[in-house]
Amino acid sequence: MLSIALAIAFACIAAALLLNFWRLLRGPELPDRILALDTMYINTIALLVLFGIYLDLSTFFEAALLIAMMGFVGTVALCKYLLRGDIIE
Amino acid sequence: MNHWLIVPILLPLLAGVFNLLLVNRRPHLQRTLSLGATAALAVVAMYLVAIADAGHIEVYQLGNWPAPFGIVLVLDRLSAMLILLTAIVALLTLLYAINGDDQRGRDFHVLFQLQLLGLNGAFLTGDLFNLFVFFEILLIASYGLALYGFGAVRTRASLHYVVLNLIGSGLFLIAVGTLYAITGTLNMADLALKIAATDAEEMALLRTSALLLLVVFGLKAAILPLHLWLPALYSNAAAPVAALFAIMTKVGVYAILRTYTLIFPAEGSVPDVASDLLLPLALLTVAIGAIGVLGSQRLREMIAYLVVVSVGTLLAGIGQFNVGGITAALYYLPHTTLVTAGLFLLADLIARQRGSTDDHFTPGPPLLQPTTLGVLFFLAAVAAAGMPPLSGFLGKLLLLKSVQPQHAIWLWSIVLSGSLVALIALSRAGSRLFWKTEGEQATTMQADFFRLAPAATLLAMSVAMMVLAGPLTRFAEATATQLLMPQQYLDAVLSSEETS
Amino acid sequence: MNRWLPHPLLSLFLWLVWLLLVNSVAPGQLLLGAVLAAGLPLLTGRFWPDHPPLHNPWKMLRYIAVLLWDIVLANLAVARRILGPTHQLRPAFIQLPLDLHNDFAISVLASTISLTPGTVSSDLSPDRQFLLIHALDVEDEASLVAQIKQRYEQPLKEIFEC
Amino acid sequence: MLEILISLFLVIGAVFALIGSIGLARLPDLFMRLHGPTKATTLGVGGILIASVLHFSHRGEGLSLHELLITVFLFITAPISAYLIARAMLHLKGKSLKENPGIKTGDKGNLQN
Amino acid sequence: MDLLLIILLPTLGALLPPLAIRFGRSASAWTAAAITAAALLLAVEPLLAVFNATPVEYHLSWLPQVGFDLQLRMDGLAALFVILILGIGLLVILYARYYLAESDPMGRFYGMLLLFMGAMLGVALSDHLLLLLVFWELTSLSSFLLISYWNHRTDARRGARMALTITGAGGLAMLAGFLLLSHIVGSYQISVILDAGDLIRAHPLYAPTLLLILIGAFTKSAQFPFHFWLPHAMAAPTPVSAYLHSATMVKAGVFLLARLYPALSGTELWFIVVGGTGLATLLFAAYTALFKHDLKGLLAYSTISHLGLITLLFGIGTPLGAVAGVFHIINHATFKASLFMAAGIIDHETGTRDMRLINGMWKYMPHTATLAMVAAGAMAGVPLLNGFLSKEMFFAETLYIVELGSLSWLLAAAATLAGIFAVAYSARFIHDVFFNGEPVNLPKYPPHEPPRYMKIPVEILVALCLLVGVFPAFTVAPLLALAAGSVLNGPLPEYSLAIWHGFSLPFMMSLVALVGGIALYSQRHRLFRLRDRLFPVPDARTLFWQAIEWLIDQAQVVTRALENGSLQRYSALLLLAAFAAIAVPLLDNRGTLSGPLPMTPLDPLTVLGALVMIIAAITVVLWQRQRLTAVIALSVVGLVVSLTFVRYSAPDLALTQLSVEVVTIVLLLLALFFLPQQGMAESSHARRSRDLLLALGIGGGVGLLTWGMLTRPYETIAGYYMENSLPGGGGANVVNVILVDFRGFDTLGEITVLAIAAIAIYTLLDRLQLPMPTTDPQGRVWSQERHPVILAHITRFLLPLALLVSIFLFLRGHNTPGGGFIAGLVTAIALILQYMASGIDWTQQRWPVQHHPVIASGVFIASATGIGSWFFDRPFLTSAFGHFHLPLAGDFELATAMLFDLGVYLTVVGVVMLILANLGKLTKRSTPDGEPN
Amino acid sequence: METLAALTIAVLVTCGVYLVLRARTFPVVLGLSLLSYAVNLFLFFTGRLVTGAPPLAGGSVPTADPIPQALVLTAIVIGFGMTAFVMILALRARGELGNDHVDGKGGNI
Ligand code: NA
Ligand code: NA
Repeated sequence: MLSIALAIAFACIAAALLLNFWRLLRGPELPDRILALDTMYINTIALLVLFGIYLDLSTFFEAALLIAMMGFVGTVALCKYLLRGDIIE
Repeated sequence: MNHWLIVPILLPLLAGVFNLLLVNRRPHLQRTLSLGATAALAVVAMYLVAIADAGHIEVYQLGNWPAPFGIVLVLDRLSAMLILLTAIVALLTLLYAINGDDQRGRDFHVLFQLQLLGLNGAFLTGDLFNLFVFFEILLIASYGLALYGFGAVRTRASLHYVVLNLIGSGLFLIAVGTLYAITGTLNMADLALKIAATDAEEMALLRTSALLLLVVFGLKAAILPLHLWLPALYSNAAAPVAALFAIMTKVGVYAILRTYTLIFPAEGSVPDVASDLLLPLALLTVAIGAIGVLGSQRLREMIAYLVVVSVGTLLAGIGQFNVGGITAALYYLPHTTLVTAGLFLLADLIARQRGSTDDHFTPGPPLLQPTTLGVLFFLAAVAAAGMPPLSGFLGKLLLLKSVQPQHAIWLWSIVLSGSLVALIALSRAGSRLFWKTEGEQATTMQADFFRLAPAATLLAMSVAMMVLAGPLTRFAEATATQLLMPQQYLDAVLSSEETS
Repeated sequence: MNRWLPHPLLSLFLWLVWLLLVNSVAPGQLLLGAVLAAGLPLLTGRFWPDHPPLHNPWKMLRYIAVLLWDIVLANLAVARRILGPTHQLRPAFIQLPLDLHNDFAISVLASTISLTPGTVSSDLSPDRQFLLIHALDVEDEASLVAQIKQRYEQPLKEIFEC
Repeated sequence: MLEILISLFLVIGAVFALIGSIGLARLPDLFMRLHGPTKATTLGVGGILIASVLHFSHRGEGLSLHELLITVFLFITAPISAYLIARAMLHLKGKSLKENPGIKTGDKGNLQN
Repeated sequence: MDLLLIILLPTLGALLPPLAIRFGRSASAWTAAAITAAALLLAVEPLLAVFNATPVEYHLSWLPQVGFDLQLRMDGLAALFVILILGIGLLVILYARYYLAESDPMGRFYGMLLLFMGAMLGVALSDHLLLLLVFWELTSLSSFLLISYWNHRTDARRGARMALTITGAGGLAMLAGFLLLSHIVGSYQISVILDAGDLIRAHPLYAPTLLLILIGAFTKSAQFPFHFWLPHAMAAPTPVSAYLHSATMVKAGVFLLARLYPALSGTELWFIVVGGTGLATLLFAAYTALFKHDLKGLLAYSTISHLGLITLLFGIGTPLGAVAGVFHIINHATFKASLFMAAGIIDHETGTRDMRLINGMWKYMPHTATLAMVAAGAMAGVPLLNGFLSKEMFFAETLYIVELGSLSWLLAAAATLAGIFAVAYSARFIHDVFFNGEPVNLPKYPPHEPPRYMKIPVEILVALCLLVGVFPAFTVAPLLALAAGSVLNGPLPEYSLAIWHGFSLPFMMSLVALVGGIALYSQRHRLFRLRDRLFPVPDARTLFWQAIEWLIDQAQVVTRALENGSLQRYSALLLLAAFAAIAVPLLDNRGTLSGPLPMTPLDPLTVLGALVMIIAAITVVLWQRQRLTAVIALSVVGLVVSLTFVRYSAPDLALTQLSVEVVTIVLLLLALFFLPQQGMAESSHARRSRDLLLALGIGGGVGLLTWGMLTRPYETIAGYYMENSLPGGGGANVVNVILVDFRGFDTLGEITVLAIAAIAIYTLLDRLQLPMPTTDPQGRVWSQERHPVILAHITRFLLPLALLVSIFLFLRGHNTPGGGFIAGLVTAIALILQYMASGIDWTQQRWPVQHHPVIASGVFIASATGIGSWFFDRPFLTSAFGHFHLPLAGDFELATAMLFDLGVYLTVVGVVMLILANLGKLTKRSTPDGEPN
Repeated sequence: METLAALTIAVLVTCGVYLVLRARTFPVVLGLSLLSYAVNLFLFFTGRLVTGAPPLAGGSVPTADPIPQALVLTAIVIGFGMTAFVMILALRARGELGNDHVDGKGGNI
């Protein structure tokens, strides 16, 4: 049961990541790419958590938490760059 | 366990840290601290040389973990000698710098001390990855120092230097990684044992890592064709920095010497890397360096190319992997380091009195102190060109004598021609700088005693090295013998116990 | 509240977060968590001098509950629109006139709007009078505005401004 | 029973995450694309995290709730990210509220061209 | 000991005259003279011993590793040279006192002269090849200084450099020859080598040895074709010429021939090379001397010619020839020194050396004229003067040469011809200067006799010429016998120093030379014209300098061509070297690349990840010119790298990579603001193809290396860490225990690198001003709102949350993924977020932390933790930990490693903040740039 | 899987090297970053590919080799310091030389 659910979930997240990456490559505008990157980060969290369940290991929690934080900071920086050029002022 | 072994690392580290706390405040305190630490370093270094010269190899197990699991510091004659040399160059350079050069930018003393930290660590460590770490320390500090004072030319040269070394660091890691992937260890002594025991299947990967290390160390040492970064960098650095950098190429030379006597010895299982390549490359380096010396248009550029020549000369000695060759190199090494450092300081003193002509070989204002500076320049030129009777000649003589007959014709002709070229170039330089003058004196500021003395002392070391040639070559020979019989090193590192 | 515990709710929140992080309710962690929960606001308190006092914590909890429910709804709604034919969507920009005056409250409102059905906050006018909202599929703008104001802005006003 | 619950949360979460990404890929305009990730993905990841909570809590080492933190964090940050990206796009299109107060309620929400 | 002192006295005494000049010129001269006299006095005892047929020796060990000792020996030849060097030296010192002008720095002159004197004595007294070489080169160096004494003059500087170049080069060749010689004999000791002549001559290396040593000798003694430096050395003050270029330095070459005569002579090669060179020099220089209008030029070529004669005498290889050679060394030294001094007097008094201007000096300075004429007579070989005796011995020798077979008469003819030229130029020296009408346009007029004391040296030397010429047996004979004896290293041949041998063939030759020479001189005007028309001799000086300049130019061309200042070139070379290092071992057939391990199966997710990474990496390349897009693609690569770490069991790495990644992106964006946003395609197609090829080569190489590595098993020391991590290091997270304990020293180094990087960056930003774009690349003015309100408020709320996470990671790191480094990054990022959301000023008002002290204290805490173990007599960085129990709180662990990690934490926070905050502040002082970048 | 790992590293190195050889500072920095990723991965892979066994002590199953992980961590940190330095050095070079060419030549673009 769980393994089937995991397989489906892995497949969905993998597909989601691929779509994100496609959008990142495709653009057309920079905000599209930033959005795609941001979404990739979030989907990566899902992937990590799935992987943890799959391996029955809880050691991926910190990584997942950090991805959430870092994805946000990265997005803020990129958007600020588009808006102001100068991201720390 | 002798705690003094780690002092050459801790002293500059703490001096750097406390100087960092004093940043932008109290230059005098900074100077005192820096100078005191360096002087103490010199004293400690002398003590370490004395220990090493007794013939044992001292091992210091950091964290009290035995080798090969923990990182060890290893003091043998070679490391002791280089630490002392570093301390001497540093002390004199610092004495020069505190006359004002240290206030032309931020954080000179911090960078200076941390540069020493990196150098001493590289000389002492017995662990290959830790060597990488210390390489990075000395590199990043050298980046800061190379840029010290800025200016377009200096910045460009530094950019080149930095990018090349970043690539070099990557290659270093690939080499270390490959070695670890095969042997599962990082301690240099343990690596030596494991490599000696690997079967022929691993030869391809082992040779790759051996060659990559040669490339990496060759870049630091400035072997042809990896020397191209050096002339621009050295000739445009601030005087005390250029003088300190005299020791920098020697780190590469040291690493080559250590690696290819200990980890990949010439008679070992991965034999034909350094022993085949080093000598021809070294001779080509001498040749190209000599051409550069001849073609130089500025004194500092010429000195920089003299550094290239000296690197080639050193490696020509080392590349023979016999006692004679390494002895020659080890006698020549302090000579060339001290003289180069002295020359860079002297070039600065000369340039200061030539106004806008700087150190270019074009007619310029007459010097304010032609005699004092002239005597020093003459001394330096004789030493640098390897003319008798100073230490440069003795070093080359040892080298010429050490060579095996089949290589003699090349080594002799290139090394001797190199001397001739240096003689031609340096006499031209002296003639142009001191005698072919034009117009009025550019300055009324005499070089004061506190700037002259360090430069003069560095150059006078060549005289001292001539007088003391007997004991010095005895030490060099003992060092060479120790290096070529690494069993003592292996025993010392791998049999030492934890202090419970 | 007082000098030593200036932001009790925040402290409580941090304490809970700590326990979540360490995944434990051992006495040592409870104590350590309490120390940190009290200490960190002291350290960072200067970062919100204009932080509005929470007037009604219980309303806040209710607001969160409503929000969570709306999020689930929002997702279903958005999922339907994403998977359906895209040309039938009626996207629109809507200017939401603001009655809130506190910046933090406005921020919370903007976040709420983004998390809830079919709307994303896109811009705030410099004078804080209008919030620009992008809606994925709008039938009636006025009712959307009214719904937002009633369902979210009003409670926030009560929580933060009274 | 718990396994079914875990599996359910897993699949629902993953599907929502996928839907969000489909929206990102499929919708014709950045502002529309924003809706997918901010909501669907966030919730989707939330679902998977709940599955994880359940999974690790039931393995006998006590309650494991720390995945909830990630969810909380995402709920706080996702709207801000969306807001900033939208603002950046508005800026690129020259339609920011400040610079062009001309955007009126009811503008066609498609600024792609 | 005396011998060493004889050398050291003038060498070290060289310092005194420059000091004594403070007390006046005479004091300086007296000092120099006193030192020389003292050396001479010291030499008396050994000289007496030598005359009693006991050579004096001295030995001091110096450099035993190469057998380089201070080995000195005075035998007959050395004794002769010591007498010449010190005796003539004393005369030159006296002469120079009056010769040098008031404006000339006399102290320096005497100093350098004494230095030279010491070196020359060393050459004479060395009984060790290397020592001889040392002094040999020292004579070159000191003569460089003496020739360039009037360094404001171009000819002096150039003449000095030319002399140094030629003689220095010769010395280096000689060094090689000496090393070969010592290799053959197995000793450097000259007295040993002299006894090994047969061994040497039979050795296969004899020819190169001989030739290399001869190059040294010939350059020094100005033998053809190395002769040309000597005339240009005439730019030196005349006392220098009198000393170096007649009596001493140029004699070093022939001294060497004499010194090594027993070891090297007696072969056909010796005869041909030494004899041939000597003959060529003799003739060519004698001929040339005649045409020199410069008084000193004439003397210089005459010197060259006489040196050729001496060389020829040694080259002939007979014992008598050697005796004659030694004899001529003595005679030439005396008459040539006096002639130079006389020329100097004339120059001094008339202000010129041009014989076309100087005429009729007899009238103005009869005393000097008499002296000069006697000396010139000796030079010409006039009977009753010393030159005649040795020249006649020479003529006699040329008659008995049999080596050339039926052409042997040619040598005698050539000798006579040279004699004719010698007489002719001597006649010119006498007639053209002292008679020949009235002087023309002299710079100084009227000339008169020089000061009294200036003539004394000349008088003494001329007296010697006469005495030797008239009473050879009572004057020079013992010295000659002694010196010749040691040259031959065996019994002396029969010879007679009588003035009159009857109307022998040699006398006839002398006669022919005298008559022919005078006849030739009388036809000189025709001869000059003829020469100008027929043999416009190429000017060796011009050729030399052209050659030097050409060399320097070529060197510049080569250097610039290599070191062209192009980083792309340097990087390509480095990468090419790396490629070779990887490819060569993989391609040749030793060992195998692929290991025996089976492959692990592929899983779809990993393949997907790899694909994403590969495409993203390629995208970075393809989009390198849309720089922001490239940054986004780069961060995808970074993300997948982090995932790879997770995938293969490295959570700590993933955490680190993620945090570093975002800091890097922030940093790149901060920097990108000041850089062009778009690049241009500017490399040529060929360049791009080359780079791609290189890139593919290295990429492929590293890929193969990876593959080889992954497919083979290995044994590692990791097991020790796994076992000792908990009991020895007190932590379960082995990676963290390695970082803070097993290999904590690496970590200390690593944070030091970070600290230095931050400091260096801080330095880099010092007073940096950059043009700041006021619009984005499409020309849009930046958004007006610096800090979006919503962002600012929400992120402020996130700060304590992030700090909590950071503390969590820090405290837990020893047992689960985390640690001080990651915690530090999280803290820093939390603060950076505030910087981005609310601004630097705003944040720093609320978090007023100086970054430098934070970094310093971080590194300090880490090091101090390490030092702490000293107090327990443990090595640096030895860790300690313990489990403690507190009521209420329960069990907890305290470890020194945690303190170390705190140092790491503080350093990281300080470093990241210092870098990013200061980089952010850059915009505050940069100038807005009107034009878009 | 080994082949895939090798391929990935090969591509990263290729892209990195190509970029390092460009004439403007920013691509060079990008290239150095890519190279640094590749090198870190390489170093990481010296511990071979181990799934699901982070090196935590106390377990009974064999875990991944912790040494390469510790080395990579150090390498990442040092790499960050170096990247930061070279990036800002590129800014300084632009300030001193007037453009972003690695040799300081060419126009101000
Ligand atoms: Na005349
Ligand atoms: Na800024």
